[in-house]
Amino acid sequence: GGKDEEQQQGKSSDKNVINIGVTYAPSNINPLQPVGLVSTYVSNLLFLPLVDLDSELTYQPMLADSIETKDNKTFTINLNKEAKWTNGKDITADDVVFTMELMANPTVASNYAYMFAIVDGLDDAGFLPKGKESIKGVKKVDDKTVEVTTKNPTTLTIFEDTVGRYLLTLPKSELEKIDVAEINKSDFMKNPTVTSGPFKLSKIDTDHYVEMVPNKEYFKGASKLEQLNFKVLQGNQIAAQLKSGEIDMNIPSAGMIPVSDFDTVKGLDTLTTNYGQPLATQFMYINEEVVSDVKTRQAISYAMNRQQIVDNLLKGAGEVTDGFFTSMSPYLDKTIKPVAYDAAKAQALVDDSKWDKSKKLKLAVLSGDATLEKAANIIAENLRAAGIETQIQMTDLSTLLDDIVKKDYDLAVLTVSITPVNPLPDIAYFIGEGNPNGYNNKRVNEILAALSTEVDEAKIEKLYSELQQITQQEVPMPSIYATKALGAVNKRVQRATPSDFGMFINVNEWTVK
Amino acid sequence: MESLLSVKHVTTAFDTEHGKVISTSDVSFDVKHGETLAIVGESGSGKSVTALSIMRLLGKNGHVEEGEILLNGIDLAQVSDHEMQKLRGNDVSMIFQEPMTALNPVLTIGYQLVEAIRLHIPLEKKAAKKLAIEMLDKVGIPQAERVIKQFPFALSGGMRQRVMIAMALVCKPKLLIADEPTTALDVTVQAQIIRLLHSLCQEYGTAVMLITHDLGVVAEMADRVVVMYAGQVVETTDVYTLFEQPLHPYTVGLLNSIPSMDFDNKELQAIPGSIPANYNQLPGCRFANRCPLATEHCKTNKPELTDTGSGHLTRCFEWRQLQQGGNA
Amino acid sequence: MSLFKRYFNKKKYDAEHTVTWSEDMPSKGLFLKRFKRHKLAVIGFFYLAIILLCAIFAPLLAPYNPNEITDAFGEGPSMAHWLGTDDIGRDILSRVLYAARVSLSVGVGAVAIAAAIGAVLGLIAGYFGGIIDGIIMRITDVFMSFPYIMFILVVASIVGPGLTNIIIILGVLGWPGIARLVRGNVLAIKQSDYVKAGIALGYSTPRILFKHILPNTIAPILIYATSGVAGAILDEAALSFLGLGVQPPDASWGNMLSSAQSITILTDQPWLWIPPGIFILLTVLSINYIGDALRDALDPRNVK
Amino acid sequence: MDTPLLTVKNVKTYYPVKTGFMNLQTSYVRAVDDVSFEIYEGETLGLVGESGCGKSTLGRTIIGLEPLTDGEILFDGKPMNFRTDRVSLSKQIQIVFQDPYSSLNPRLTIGDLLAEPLTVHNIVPRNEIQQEVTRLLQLVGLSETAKARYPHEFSGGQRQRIGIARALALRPRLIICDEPVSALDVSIQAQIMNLFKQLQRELGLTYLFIAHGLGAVKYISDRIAVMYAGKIVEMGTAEQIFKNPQHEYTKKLLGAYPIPDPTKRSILTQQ
Amino acid sequence: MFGYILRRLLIAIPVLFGVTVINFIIMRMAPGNPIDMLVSPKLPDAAREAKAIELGLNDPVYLQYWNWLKNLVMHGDLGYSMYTSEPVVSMILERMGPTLILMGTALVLGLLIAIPLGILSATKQYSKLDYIFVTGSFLGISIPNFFLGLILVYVFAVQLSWLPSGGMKEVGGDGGFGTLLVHMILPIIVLVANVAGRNIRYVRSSMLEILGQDYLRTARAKGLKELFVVNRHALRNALIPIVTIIGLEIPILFGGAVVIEQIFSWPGIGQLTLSSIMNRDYSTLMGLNLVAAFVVIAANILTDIVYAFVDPRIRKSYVGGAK
Ligand SMILES: Nc1ncnc2c1ncn2[C@@H]1O[C@H](COP(=O)(O)OP(=O)(O)OP(=O)(O)O)[C@@H](O)[C@H]1O
Ligand SMILES: Nc1ncnc2c1ncn2[C@@H]1O[C@H](COP(=O)(O)OP(=O)(O)OP(=O)(O)O)[C@@H](O)[C@H]1O
Ligand SMILES: [Mg+2]
Ligand SMILES: [Mg+2]
Repeated sequence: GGKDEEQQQGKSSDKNVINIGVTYAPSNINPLQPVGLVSTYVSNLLFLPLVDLDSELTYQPMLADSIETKDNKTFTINLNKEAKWTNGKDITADDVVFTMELMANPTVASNYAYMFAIVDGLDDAGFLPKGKESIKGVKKVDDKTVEVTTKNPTTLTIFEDTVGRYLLTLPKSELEKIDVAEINKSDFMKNPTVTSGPFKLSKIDTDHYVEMVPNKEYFKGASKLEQLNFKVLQGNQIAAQLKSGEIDMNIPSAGMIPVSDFDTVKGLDTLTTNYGQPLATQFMYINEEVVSDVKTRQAISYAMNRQQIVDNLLKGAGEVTDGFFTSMSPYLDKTIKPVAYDAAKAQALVDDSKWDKSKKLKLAVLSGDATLEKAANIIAENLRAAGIETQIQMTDLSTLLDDIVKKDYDLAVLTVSITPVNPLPDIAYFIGEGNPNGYNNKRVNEILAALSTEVDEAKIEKLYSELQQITQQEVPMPSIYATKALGAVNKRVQRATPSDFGMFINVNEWTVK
Repeated sequence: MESLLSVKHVTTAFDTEHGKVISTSDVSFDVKHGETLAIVGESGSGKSVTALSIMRLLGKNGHVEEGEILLNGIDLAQVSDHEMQKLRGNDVSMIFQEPMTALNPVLTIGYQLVEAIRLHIPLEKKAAKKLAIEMLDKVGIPQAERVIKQFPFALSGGMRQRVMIAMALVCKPKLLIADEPTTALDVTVQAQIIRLLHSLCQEYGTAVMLITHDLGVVAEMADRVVVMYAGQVVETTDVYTLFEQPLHPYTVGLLNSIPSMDFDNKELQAIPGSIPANYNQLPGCRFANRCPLATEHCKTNKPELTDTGSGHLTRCFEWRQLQQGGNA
Repeated sequence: MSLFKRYFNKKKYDAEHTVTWSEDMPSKGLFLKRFKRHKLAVIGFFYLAIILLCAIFAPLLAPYNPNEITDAFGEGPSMAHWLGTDDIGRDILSRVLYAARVSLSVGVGAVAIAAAIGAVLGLIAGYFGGIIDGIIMRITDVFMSFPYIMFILVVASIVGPGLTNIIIILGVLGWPGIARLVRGNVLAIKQSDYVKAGIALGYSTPRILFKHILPNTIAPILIYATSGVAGAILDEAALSFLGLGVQPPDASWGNMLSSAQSITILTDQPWLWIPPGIFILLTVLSINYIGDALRDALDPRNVK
Repeated sequence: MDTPLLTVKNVKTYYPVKTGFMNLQTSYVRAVDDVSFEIYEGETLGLVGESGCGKSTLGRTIIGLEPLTDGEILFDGKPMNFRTDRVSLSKQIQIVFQDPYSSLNPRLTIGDLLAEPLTVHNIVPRNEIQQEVTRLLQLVGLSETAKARYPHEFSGGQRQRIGIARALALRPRLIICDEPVSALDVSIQAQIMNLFKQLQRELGLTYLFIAHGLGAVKYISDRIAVMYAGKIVEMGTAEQIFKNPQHEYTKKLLGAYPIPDPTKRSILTQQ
Repeated sequence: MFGYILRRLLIAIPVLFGVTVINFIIMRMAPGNPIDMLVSPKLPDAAREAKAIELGLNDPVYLQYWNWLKNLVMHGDLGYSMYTSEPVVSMILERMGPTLILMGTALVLGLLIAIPLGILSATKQYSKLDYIFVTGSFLGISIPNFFLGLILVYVFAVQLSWLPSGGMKEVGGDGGFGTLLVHMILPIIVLVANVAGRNIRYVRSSMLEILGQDYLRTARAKGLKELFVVNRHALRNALIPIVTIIGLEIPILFGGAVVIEQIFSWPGIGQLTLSSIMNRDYSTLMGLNLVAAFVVIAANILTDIVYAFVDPRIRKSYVGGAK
């Protein structure tokens, strides 16, 4: 019959349903430890964070109406007065405190616990010390207010970017029944029955799809959709399915359209497209034990024809970078231009550095991203021209991370997305003490230490600027380019804009024509 | 008496990777109603090919090139496939040398027998089965009811050959072609099978064309004998004459090759050499290379099958020498 | 009858005769003749010979260095680049020629390793039987029980992907089939009288194994190997599809083809996938035809 | 006639067959069951019996191709041990098989085939091997031109000759002939049997001649043993066996033999 | 027969044990570990340690295997996925269905095509038809799966929009037989091209062998029509070796599942295998491997049993116990 036919087309076009294409599998929906991008999006739809970052990189209230601080040490979280669980009960400060304690419990071993390490009473990994039941720095003020104290002075932005964004409040009444050791394996974490977000889980197959239905009781207004679905695809299928209508939209960097399909997608008149911001950045780890001479590292930076990659390979959908910040970061010092391609200078630097030209470096490259692989080919050719021989080795993420952690690599190229508003933890990991590049610079360590307690934005900017100067000179871990992911949405979908940040803040308002 | 089967100047050829190969040429002989005709000859001399030509079972690459095969006046070389299928098993049937492989290993004895019956006799399954059991009884298979449900592997070679005989004779054909039916069997079993064939054919009035290279079996069963060598009939006569007064040197050699049952302890008189592989291209007599009587003439001229009188045919220029020698 | 006996007595036994008459048996060239009957196999043979030459002389034939990045990015066929260039400006023709080396060596190398391991283990298992056979066959069970691709994936991640490793992995994983085949053959050949005769003649076991049994299983191994070569080329292609094949910048037909996984390339840049696609197809097709012809030409039942 | 060349004493060869639930029980096929006889130098012992009665198994046991289950086999009065003395024993005792098509390795030329035992056992100096091969070929009535050819280029009779030449290469004293003529044409059978006889005369060989054709055995043997169901039921000179058979089975065997004379139709008249 | 099956199953136990041990060793030799895939590398060691304890990865390796084995033998439990925390058994069971549906259909359809075509090809050896079928079968095995898949998706899903390009059901839809069927078409075409391609050759050569057998001559000598000779007498015998091929085909299909499921986003075992490898999900991999080995062994045993049923000669030797 007619219904069958519709289904045969595999299109949702006539139904009140939105399908979103993603290229990563939602491994789980456990809000205590979502793994990967899509898991995070889904668990955020089920359990609201306190605040969320929008596409303009400002924080919008979600479960909290506001977060305030006067001294940059004590933060007051005011919960939304209307906020309710799907079972009708109020979401209270007790739930927030309970969730904080769960996150801090080493038995739960949350992979986001470290985000809470700033809170007073938790150790560096964000765990409660042995024997402690409650967190010193967390206090319930009243039913809708919680007060959190940090160990060190902290900017509001950083507080919001950690506790604000990563605390997905869970219903105490449901979870306190469950043994903490079993909580990750519990049924609730697979099929949460009491949630707070705009959508409820209807069905999930962690490798293939997530089906969600609106939470009719959502306190910010229920969605009028029938369903909101995430569909896991291969990158090369996104364009095809956007075209066929099997999916309505993508999440730019979690549903990556291959660059080769950009023109096709942009050419489809059923779609509205927009470029995301340059977020995903390709970094080159350099093992300083292998490439110890700073001149050689500089040569590497000069040798790479970043502009050619951006122009020809990315077809302009990206930008040239050489440090930790892209143009979307508030801390980018625009006066420091990325190093320009200069083959002659690279060669000269190599000669000057007495680099052993017979040596062949292993260039480990994250596999699975065709564009990165091609870029790596260009880079390898660039380096060869400069006198540095490399052998590309496509490596899967797990192996690559292992090699990096064990410093068992020469050069490694890998994609990293640094949170634009709070780049410190990443930078500290990359070039701070004990970093996997083996880089050591006293001044850098001082800057990082200063940044960790600094709350004056102007000073922070200055410190970051100095850091940029140093890293451009010393090239401890250059970046190469940042991509602008392409977002596409079917014209039948109203009020939804693909974006890496804040795309779902207004999800309850999305409708279809 | 009118001949039941009359094979006239039959030449059979195969298409092979070496091109067309003439396998038998100018084969002629008759089988009369109810008689047993034996065909003997060296391996590869064309005995089986002759039999298969009659049955039209030469396979895809073989065909009768020339000549007529008249069965009751119908030329088997000309009838349609459909016609031939009706004749097979009904008017003329055949049993083969290897009882081990001639029965389909995955079908029961009963199935194979009933199939043979119902192809030619309009019988219900039950009745056909009954007939099958009767027939098995007749060929001396004990516990026929049980055997009918068994698969061929469960039977010994002798038993299988009995099944083959039962299958071949169940429709009372006028002619039975038996291609070395006992070669693979023990002598004791062979004796049983010979007896069985003989008595059944007597009973049904079936003529037998018996292919063998055991002259003992020939002496035992045959009324008349056709001797083949290198794709040709070289001698035809009744069985007594053949053993007493052979008129082809090959036949003589063959007879001399059998160890006698007397205790004279004489050397065997073997025919030297073997059948030439390229016998078709030989300009002269095909036996010339092994023949003690061969002259230059023999090597360059082809002998014809000639009647030496009273229907004793031989394909030899020098047959008179043998006749004289024998008489001397 | 005594007279006839005299005739034969007089003739001295002539040994020469026996041989002379069978001399005309056309046995030499029979193999070729049979093989030639398969016209497509002959065509396949010539095609393969040409591809092989191309692979060997790739450095002479290729107009560009296969990894050289020219200024033409993703451009279609032109006078400068007969088969166009890929996304990062490398000459497709040159890459396809060099890829022939990789793909053919994967095919041949993997099969050679598999055949060597499989033949030796199969020989041993089949000849000695008993517990040794049991153990070897259980090991093949174990190897066959690994889902092929999964094993490759894991091993590749241990030793790292790369041409040599691909060859080794595919070879090491490909042997159980050959081992079983050889074992089956050995079981049959072991019963044959010429092996028994060898034992009775006091030949050593290795001599019997390698001089008498092994050569007689070559035909099936060869036939199996041809399909194995084709299979290995396809497996490498599948591994490239999963990102575990030959490492860039080296080209293989498989990774050239698998980089065409986008509808844009499929429609707008056919020069990126048609050449490797056609080469894979024709090569595998040729090898299969040759295998089939070999099967026919080497069939022992044909050789009497 | 002092010590027999070969003494077979109470020889048993059983094949184990696994049966029963889970194949845990083992029963035995008693292929050769308590057989004893002697063969003297220069003599031919014929062995007849119906198919499957154990003739080949007995022959193969004697030459060590099947393990001896029980009993003793003495060669020249000394017990044979094939495990340890295979090499020296192979120079004493050899075998010729029934099937001329499967008894020659199809991948070796006749020259290689015959040279191999010579080189392996150092029968003649290296430079004389080719001569020796020629000599062997001539011995069995083949010409030197056979050397370069492969077995499939020969007819059955010729192959059987090559098989005999190979058995002779090591200059053995005893040859076990396992139905060497059964697969051949009548006219070729006679050639081969004559060859056997001639070789025995010239080389003083001893044969254990297995056959199921009574004619052949009678023609070639000095003494005949009749085997039935793994046991030797009767043994005697050819004349004794044929003229005065004692055992039921021997009588049956003789009665079933078709005599090539149409005037004496014994089988059909017997009934 | 029963005893025989039991014996085969008992022999399978050490094989399965060997498979799991080797798999366990190889898995642990692979670089990387599940923790890296779960938590950010910038995490302090304490956090990693907590994760290791949670996953049971801090025990000595042999103990980890022992625990796994104990759990399996005592409770028939395969543990929890290290990546998704779901029970491995339920993950595998959930994906087994789709894989079996796809593979089973492909196998059946492939054989339904291969058997008649192979027979026709054999009976008409060296005819035009024969050449066409043989070439077709070579094409079937010569086209890489992923490439054929890509082209089919392009033509039927993208250009013509007749068929969905992947998945087993429409997301959000509740499945249903019609939907399943529609989604199966493309992957099935790819698989069938392969299965049929491989098997046309097998059937053809096995049929050719049978066509030369004596008993067919017997059947013809009875006066049986050629059609019946081929279909009743030859086919039955030709099917016997084909049974073996089915046994070989199952592991091939199972192994090939990775690629085909990847291309068509089919929610089966293959995709799970791939993602488990990428995520170093040790517990799931162990489970998958055990299942795969079991499938292979079961296919072998099943083949032998079916073999015995179609071939009375072998049936007897099992029943009699002698083998
Ligand atoms: N299908 C065939 N294709 C080609 N040649 C064939 C075929 N069948 C038989 N021949 C040839 O025809 C000749 C006669 O063969 P045939 O089988 O009739 O011999 P035969 O007298 O029955 O021998 P045997 O006693 O060995 O059964 C032989 O040279 C044989 O090679
Ligand atoms: N390897 C074996 N395993 C089990 N049984 C065997 C084996 N070899 C032979 N037999 C059995 O031993 C018995 C004797 O076999 P053998 O081959 O010695 O008989 P034969 O007298 O030579 O028969 P033929 O005349 O058919 O050659 C037969 O019942 C046979 O089935
Ligand atoms: Mg014949
Ligand atoms: Mg025997």
